[in-house]
Amino acid sequence: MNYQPLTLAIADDHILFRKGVLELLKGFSEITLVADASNGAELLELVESNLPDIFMLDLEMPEMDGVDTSRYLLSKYPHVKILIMSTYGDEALVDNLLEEGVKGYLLKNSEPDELRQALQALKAGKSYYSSAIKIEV
Amino acid sequence: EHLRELQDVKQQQLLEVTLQTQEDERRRVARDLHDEVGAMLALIKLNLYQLVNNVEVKDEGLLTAGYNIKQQLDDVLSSVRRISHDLMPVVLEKMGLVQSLEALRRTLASGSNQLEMIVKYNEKNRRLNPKNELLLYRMVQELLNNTLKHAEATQVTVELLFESENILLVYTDNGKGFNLHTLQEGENLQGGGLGIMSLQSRAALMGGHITLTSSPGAGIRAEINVPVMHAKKLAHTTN
Amino acid sequence: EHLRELQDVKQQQLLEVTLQTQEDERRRVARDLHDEVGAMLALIKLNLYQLVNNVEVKDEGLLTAGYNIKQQLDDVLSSVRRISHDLMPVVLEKMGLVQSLEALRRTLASGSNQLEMIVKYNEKNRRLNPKNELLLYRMVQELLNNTLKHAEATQVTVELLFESENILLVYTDNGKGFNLHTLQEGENLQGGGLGIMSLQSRAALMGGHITLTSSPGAGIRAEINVPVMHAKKLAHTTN
Ligand SMILES: Nc1ncnc2c1ncn2[C@@H]1O[C@H](COP(=O)(O)OP(=O)(O)OP(=O)(O)O)[C@@H](O)[C@H]1O
Ligand SMILES: Nc1ncnc2c1ncn2[C@@H]1O[C@H](COP(=O)(O)OP(=O)(O)OP(=O)(O)O)[C@@H](O)[C@H]1O
Ligand SMILES: [K+]
Ligand SMILES: [Mg+2]
Ligand SMILES: [Mg+2]
Ligand SMILES: [Mg+2]
Repeated sequence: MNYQPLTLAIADDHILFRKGVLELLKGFSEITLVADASNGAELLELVESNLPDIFMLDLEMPEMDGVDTSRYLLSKYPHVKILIMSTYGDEALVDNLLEEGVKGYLLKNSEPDELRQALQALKAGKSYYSSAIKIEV
Repeated sequence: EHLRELQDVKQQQLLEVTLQTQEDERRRVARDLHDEVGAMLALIKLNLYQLVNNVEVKDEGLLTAGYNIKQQLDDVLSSVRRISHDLMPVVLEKMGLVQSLEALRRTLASGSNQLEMIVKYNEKNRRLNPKNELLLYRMVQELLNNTLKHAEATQVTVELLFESENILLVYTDNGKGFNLHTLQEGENLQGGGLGIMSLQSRAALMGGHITLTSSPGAGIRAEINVPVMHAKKLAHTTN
Repeated sequence: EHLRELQDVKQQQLLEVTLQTQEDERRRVARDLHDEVGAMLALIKLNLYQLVNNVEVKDEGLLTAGYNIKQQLDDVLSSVRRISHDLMPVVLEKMGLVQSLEALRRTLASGSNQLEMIVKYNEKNRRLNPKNELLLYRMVQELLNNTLKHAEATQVTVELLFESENILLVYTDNGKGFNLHTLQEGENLQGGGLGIMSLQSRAALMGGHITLTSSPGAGIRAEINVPVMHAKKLAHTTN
């Protein structure tokens, strides 16, 4: 498959997990990481003057969580591409976020290949959410 | 008499604090599970992926073993997710009452029981203060438990009306109903349920009230009325 | 007046049920974490061990990666254990009150605070009914929280005397004490603590009572007296 190059900014408050993702992304040559941070506010400070192709946001973060960050971004830059990463897979939550304009939703335990596909989908203007998401009882 | 009143107020306060402490604890545990345990498990899976992919010789057994471990990690993550979700539905916190009722409806629809839930509302995205959202959600859970346990109903409706000064939540089921009168004359004291009493307590916690109507054959109807502005604040939380 | 009394009894019942439900939930979640999540993690660790050991090529990087994953699994296992233990100390269930007080003492000793705890008892392995053990344990936790929060004490003692008809638990600290009189005249109602009131409730749940003594400069002394045989049963539990 031919991967389209893209720029990416990541916010996740779990530093080890974030570092793990960064490490993984080093192996994906099409991806250029422009910034990473521990919450939405920090990330915005780093990249708002020069938006990346895609934002990858953890759902649960202190200060400014994934929902707040998405809402802020979407209200100011309606065409921004956001991928939410979460350990939660609540269907109602996912539906709502997609409805609000978030383009992708991935469970954190998704296979790296799936992450790669999701990023490509978003870059190509499509949306993507984990096939694993179902209602959890 | 004055002392007695003081005692009553304290008793009520203690109940409020206990309920509040319980919710605080649930939230804390759900979060820890999620943010700490869940994230670490996801990280482990990621590292395992890296490990298996970096082995030069691709031996069958190794790939299978790696695959199995990943599978097990997914399983344990779903357990963690379930436990955390039972304690505190994240959609309530992130999206509010209407959406979490919708989520409840879906859960019910995908389950094996014959009960259908209908959710109506006049505003989809209105948020209340988090404490009241949680209290109202718990009340619906309690009412729904009763319907499942006692009513033999096929349908429940939950209607949520946000007005300028009040919130009105109306819950009904089409089950066999019961004689509320009997209940109020003290049936509870003979080891019967305290669920209905807890409904009253929770309504009081919001400075609101609940009216229950039921009679044999006529299902149940609960109207919960909560003032928006003057929502009673919880006095205090321990720890 | 009769109605009022009925109301009071119900209120008390609701409080009891709420406390009981909370403990049931804690136990359930702690169990699920321990038995379900903990056990699966242990299994994953075992599988991982076998995977790493069966790789034919012993490449450095691979071994380090495997080691890191095991490390992370251990971390996540201790998180799960901590969360589960905070909810319900497993040693209480398995070993009883004396042993869990000893465990509390050790935790305190290994912590960074300057507080030493002394545990005395006349019988090491005596068991009570689980509910009373838990209630007494929660009361000691509450008293200890108060000491840590308010007393500036350097020492607490917990003495547990099992007698034929009663259990006597005496808790003291050597901190700055306080004027109990002032407290009882309603300080609580002004947003002050409800901790002490919850002590009284919990004692009442066991059909026992608690006597607190304190004055400024003289530390605190709490005597909890619980009948062994006639332990009051909780009326009921929801769900
Ligand atoms: N939706 C309903 N349909 C029919 N009967 C009901 C319904 N809700 C409550 N009841 C009746 O009212 C009684 C009291 O309800 P309540 O919730 O207080 O107690 P419970 O459900 O029996 O026990 P608990 O809630 O403590 O588990 C029930 O035992 C049942 O007889
Ligand atoms: N061991 C102690 N040493 C000194 N003062 C104490 C001690 N225990 C309680 N007090 C005093 O008694 C008050 C009431 O205690 P209580 O446990 O009821 O409430 P709290 O600790 O202030 O709040 P909460 O327990 O609800 O978190 C405290 O505010 C404190 O002033
Ligand atoms: K790269
Ligand atoms: Mg997070
Ligand atoms: Mg009930
Ligand atoms: Mg206290």
